[in-house]
Amino acid sequence: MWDKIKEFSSEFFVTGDPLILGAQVSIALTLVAIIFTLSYFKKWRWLWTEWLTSVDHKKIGIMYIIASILMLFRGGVDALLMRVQLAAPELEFLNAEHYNAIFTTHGVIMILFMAMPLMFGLFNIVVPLQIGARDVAFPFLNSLSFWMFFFGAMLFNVSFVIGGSPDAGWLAYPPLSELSGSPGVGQDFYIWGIQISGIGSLATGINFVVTILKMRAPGMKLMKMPMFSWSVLSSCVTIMLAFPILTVTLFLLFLDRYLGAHFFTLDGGGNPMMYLNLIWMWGHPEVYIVILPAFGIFSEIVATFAKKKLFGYKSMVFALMSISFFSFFTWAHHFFTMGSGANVNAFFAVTTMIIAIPTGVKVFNWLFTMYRGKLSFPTPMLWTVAFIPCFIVGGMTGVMLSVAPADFQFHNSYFLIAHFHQVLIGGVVFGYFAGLYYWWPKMFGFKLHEGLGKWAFWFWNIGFYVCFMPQYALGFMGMTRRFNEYNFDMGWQPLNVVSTVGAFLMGIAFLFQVWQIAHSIKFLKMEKTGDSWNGRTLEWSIPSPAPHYNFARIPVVTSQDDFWEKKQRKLRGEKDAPEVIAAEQAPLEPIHMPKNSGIPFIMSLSWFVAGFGFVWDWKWMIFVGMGGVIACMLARSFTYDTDYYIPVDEVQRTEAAARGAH
Amino acid sequence: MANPNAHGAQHGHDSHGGGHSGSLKSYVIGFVLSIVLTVIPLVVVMNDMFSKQVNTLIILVMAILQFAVQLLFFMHIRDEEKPRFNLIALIFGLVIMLTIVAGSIWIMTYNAVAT
Amino acid sequence: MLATALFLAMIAVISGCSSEQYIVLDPKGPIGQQQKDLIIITTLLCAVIIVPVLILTAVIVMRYRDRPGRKARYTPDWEHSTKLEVTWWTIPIVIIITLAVITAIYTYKLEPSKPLESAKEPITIEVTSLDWKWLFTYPDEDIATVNYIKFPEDTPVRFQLTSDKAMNSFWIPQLGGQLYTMSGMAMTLFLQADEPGIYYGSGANFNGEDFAQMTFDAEAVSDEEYQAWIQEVKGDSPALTLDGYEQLKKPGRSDVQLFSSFPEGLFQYIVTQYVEDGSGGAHAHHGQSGDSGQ
Amino acid sequence: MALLNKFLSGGKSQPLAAAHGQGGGQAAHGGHDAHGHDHHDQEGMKVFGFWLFLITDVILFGTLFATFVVLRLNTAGGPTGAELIEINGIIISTFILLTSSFTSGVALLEMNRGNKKGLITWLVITALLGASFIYLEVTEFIHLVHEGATIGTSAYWSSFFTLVGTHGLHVSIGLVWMVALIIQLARRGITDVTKRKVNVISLYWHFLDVIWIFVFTIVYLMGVM
Ligand code: HEA
Ligand code: HEA
Ligand SMILES: [Cu+2]
Repeated sequence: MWDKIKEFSSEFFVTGDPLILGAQVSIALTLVAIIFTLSYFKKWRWLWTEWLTSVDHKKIGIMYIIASILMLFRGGVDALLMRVQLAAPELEFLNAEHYNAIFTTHGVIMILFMAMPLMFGLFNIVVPLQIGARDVAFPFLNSLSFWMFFFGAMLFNVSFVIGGSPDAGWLAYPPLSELSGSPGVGQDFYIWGIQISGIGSLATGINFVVTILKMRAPGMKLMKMPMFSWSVLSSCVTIMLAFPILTVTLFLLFLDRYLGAHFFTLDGGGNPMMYLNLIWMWGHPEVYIVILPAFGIFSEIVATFAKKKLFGYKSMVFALMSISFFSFFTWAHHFFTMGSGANVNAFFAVTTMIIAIPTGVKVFNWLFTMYRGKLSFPTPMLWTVAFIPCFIVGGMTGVMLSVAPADFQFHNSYFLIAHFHQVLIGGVVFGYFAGLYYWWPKMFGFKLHEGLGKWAFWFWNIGFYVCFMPQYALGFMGMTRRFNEYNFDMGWQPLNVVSTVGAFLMGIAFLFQVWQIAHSIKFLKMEKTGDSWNGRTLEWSIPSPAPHYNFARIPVVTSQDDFWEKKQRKLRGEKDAPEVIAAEQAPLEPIHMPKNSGIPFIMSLSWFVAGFGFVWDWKWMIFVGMGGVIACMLARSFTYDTDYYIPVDEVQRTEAAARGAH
Repeated sequence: MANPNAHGAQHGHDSHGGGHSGSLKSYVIGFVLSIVLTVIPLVVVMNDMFSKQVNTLIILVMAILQFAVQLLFFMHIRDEEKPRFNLIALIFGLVIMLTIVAGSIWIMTYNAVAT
Repeated sequence: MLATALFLAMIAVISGCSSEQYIVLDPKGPIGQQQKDLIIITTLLCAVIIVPVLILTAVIVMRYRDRPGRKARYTPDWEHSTKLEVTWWTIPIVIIITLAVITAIYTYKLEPSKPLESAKEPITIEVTSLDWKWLFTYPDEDIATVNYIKFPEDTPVRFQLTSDKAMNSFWIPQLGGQLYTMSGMAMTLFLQADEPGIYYGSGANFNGEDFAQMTFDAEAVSDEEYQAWIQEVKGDSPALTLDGYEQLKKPGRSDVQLFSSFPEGLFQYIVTQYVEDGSGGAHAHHGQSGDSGQ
Repeated sequence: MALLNKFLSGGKSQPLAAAHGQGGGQAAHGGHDAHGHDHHDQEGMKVFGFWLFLITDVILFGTLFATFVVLRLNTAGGPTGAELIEINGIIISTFILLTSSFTSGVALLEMNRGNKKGLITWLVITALLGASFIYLEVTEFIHLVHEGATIGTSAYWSSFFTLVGTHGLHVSIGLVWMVALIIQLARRGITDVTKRKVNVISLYWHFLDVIWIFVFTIVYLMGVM
């Protein structure tokens, strides 16, 4: 009996490694600490009723953001570990097995569990406020999406201490990721972690498309909608059409591993190349899914801090939409070297390059928004201005990669690594940081400390260039990605050391940001106004943080940058349009709101249980988990009592309190 | 919800996605058409009427027509109000779906495994 | 700005190129040479627009800062100019069209399975990526090597690529770009070395634990030396048997090994091993790359 | 109360609503009068959301079709579809599903006439037809397995079972859902909410019929050709 337990636990827990032991201990300690704190302050109930069951888009947004910052930390630590190993491979800091696991989890976590939730967090916080709605179209589904993401991410992360991490690369090419290549459970954690959170992402995509198309405030025609909302629309349309492909692809890989199917296996007529083909049909749109909202954020910020209308609104919209459209026609550029022949390569090379055109137009429009503007540079604007040079150089190297015959030399080299970090960090991370700094006061009612923010900014920027510029050179030196060690004759070491220094500068930058948040909370200075930056769009017209119901009265919109125009009219002493005044002066009414629900949490937890069962092939656990899922669905279907009304006097009280601070 | 039905009556146009409208006639026409469009390819294939290519072409065309019948007579895609988000979304989805299928076939012809 | 400076510095470092370490930019064969040309052309083409944009960014940011005593104009409602917008739709379009044409031409020209023009007959080397080593078989000479190849300079080499296990990618940067090695498929890649030398070769596509050990030397020598080497290998090395191959196939790293012979049709066997009815029509399915490999 | 309010304010904002009908739900109703009818809009929005879900399902099936078509020749020396498939049963299933698509439409007509009993009756008929479709499919699968074709036999059979099975799974989910809906209809009658639910499920049902037509054409007809 005892032996059996021992044998089981040695397979179940990852053992025998100080690194992982340390992690296990710290995870256990953190858990104990959290449980203790919550119990000590009697906060369990509060946590459940105020947060875990909340369907309020603002709270869900905040939870997304917290989770994503934790994931940024985890992915960042992975990155630093890799960089240490690459600076001094002779030290054997990480063995091959660890190194492989770490770049795999780094890639997955950064893109799927850091960038995506950070993006969803911003969607949630901003979109309803920006279009003048009280919530998203389907608040219950929204909460479900969050918890699916959260439990999916947890399932993925748990593999670090239980069972072993996946180590077949962030897109897990078969046959390496098949049972024949990865017999451990790590790959199953990968499949189920991503699958579960992917379903959540898909639901979010649908939710926001409906929200944006159907819930805009009266008068806000599509062509009057703020650019961020446009970018969310284009990103969500892309999610809707791309994520099902991911779902199927992972499902097929799962069938291969679990039921012995032969989609991508070596034998039985399976074709691993079909997986490459499918995964990139999702993977390429995915990178645009994460960059498009960043484009939207930049558009908002540039206009705000140039105090000038966004230049070329129509072009911007058209560019966004055409990028999401074309993103579906370029996937093969990730495997030009597969030997699909000149026709295929030429076609996909050209479609890829085409994307440079609308992207370029966006860049020019931002520049000309600043041109003849009156620029000020608080932190959100700093990130925006730093983004432009970084991103266009990264975009340019992307175009170089898209030249198919040249890509035969670039493919899988550090040139590629440098390209995508430049667009991902310079574009996505900088963009989301900009958004976070910009909308932070809207979320919490206070601004982040500017001085510390500037330190973080400079460390990130300088660190970025120091880290990734040498990697282009390493690419030309023939260094391939995913090497845990290399031959010293190649002369790669000096540049690798430089690169590692850069990575640590970014690590320091991150610490500055943590400090910045802590400092700003400690010396809390609540803002008196809801309009922190002299903003242009509707979200700035209500108090910060926004009341539960967002808008006491749904506003009527008459122009682009409606709030800005209104302020201008006031300055000029002009009157608003009659319908605007009518809407503002209409008597308050009870506000119809969705009720909180525990079902999303429980249902996602059930998915987690089922996923865990699938990973270990424990039938009873699969049964329990799936049973839970079905029970939750039926329970929801039979629930008719899903909403309530906030009475007028409560709205009045809340408004008075919020406005009273003026 | 004070009086849902009153509202329902007042705004008869809420059938954005779907099958509110339509008459028995349109359903019957649709049904008959769909039967016919299923029988034709069956006859063609079972009797090996034409060459393989022609057969394939015929049955694919029939399938597409069948799809159109379902859309028009059963799902009432015509009845949607402007702006026709449903239709736009459908078209966009179909374009991407076709890209997936055709693109895969095209790319993978050069990378078939030895069978 | 910072980015511009660093970017230019990067270009300077790379184009300085005195250092031989930038092996991609120091090609020793016709394919690598053309790819290098292409890289330079496309970089310049992109730079033609990117560099001005970088400068423009710096200028605009400097000039329109909100600072006391600033003279620049401020037009808060200026949001559209057809002339300007047409300009910046047009310029990228023109550049991309140029780039597309160049790319298409080179794509057909550098199609990996296209034989190289040469007075000399190509030699064939069959390449199999294993976990975690390269097996090279010379069908014409009936010798085999592991993690090392030698071939005559100035002669086209037809590499036939496959994999027995996870895929990899066969890359000798100084001779030319890479191509995947995939199980169940035989891909063709033509390369040639213009001068003698030892060239770094690697597996460029991750295939598991000891992936980093899959580097090898590719040595180009004169015809005579090549012939002498073949004789030497035939003379002093053991033979690779089917059993020996099964051993070699087992996961693990390997030093350089030489074999005086190998089981006939080993490569075909590897490619078609999963075909149940055994008729082995493997190549027939591979379109252009496979056909030229017959 | 709410209704009265609606009339009062509705008058004022009428021209506005007309001017930007594309603002969707709220806009079309003169905005700030949220009471009572954002609930109502909610139902329309849900139908739209469901439609978008169907589009994602189109992509999902498209991917499965792509996989099937690419791998259809990879039988690895094992049995082919043409050898084992018995087309007669499939033809019967096809007509059953076509009919059920029609009956679900009739159910909708009954609902619009406010006939709860008719609605439930036709839904039950639809569900029975769906159940017999599933029954036939399961029998077919059992037959195939007996003949030695399982999901692990070859790439061809892997993609066959996955594609056909995924459709079957969709139909089965639809059945469970339909039963749940019938219970709700029996208990609550035809309300805005149940109405929307019936609308949605009938959309779903027609959609599955469309998918089946393509399964039938591409997997079966082209398979036996
Ligand atoms: C946010 C993420 C993001 C973004 C926005 C991009 C944008 C682009 N990417 Fe990148 N890419 C990745 C993330 C991203 N990429 C990732 C993660 C990988 C690798 C995955 C892996 O293998 O693990 C990758 C890999 C990758 C490859 C595969 C290389 C290989 O594997 O060998 C290619 C090849 O074509 C490519 C091309 C491009 C192009 C052409 C763009 C274009 O969209 C860029 C367009 C922008 C500009 C060009 C700049 C602004 C334009 C102007 C100022 C106008 C004028 C410019 C010109 C006319 C040139 N990318
Ligand atoms: C949004 C996506 C994203 C982001 C933000 C990053 C961020 C970083 N990435 Fe990553 N990366 C990917 C996506 C991303 N990466 C992907 C998809 C891959 C491919 C994976 C694969 O091949 O499968 C990859 C691969 C990859 C590699 C290649 C590995 C290989 O092929 O062998 C390297 C190597 O340098 C690297 C480095 C970094 C660094 C240094 C950062 C830095 O920006 C990180 C910044 C650091 C922090 C934020 C640290 C915070 C932590 C602390 C402050 C802790 C303090 C502790 C100490 C100081 C000890 N990444
Ligand atoms: Cu891409």
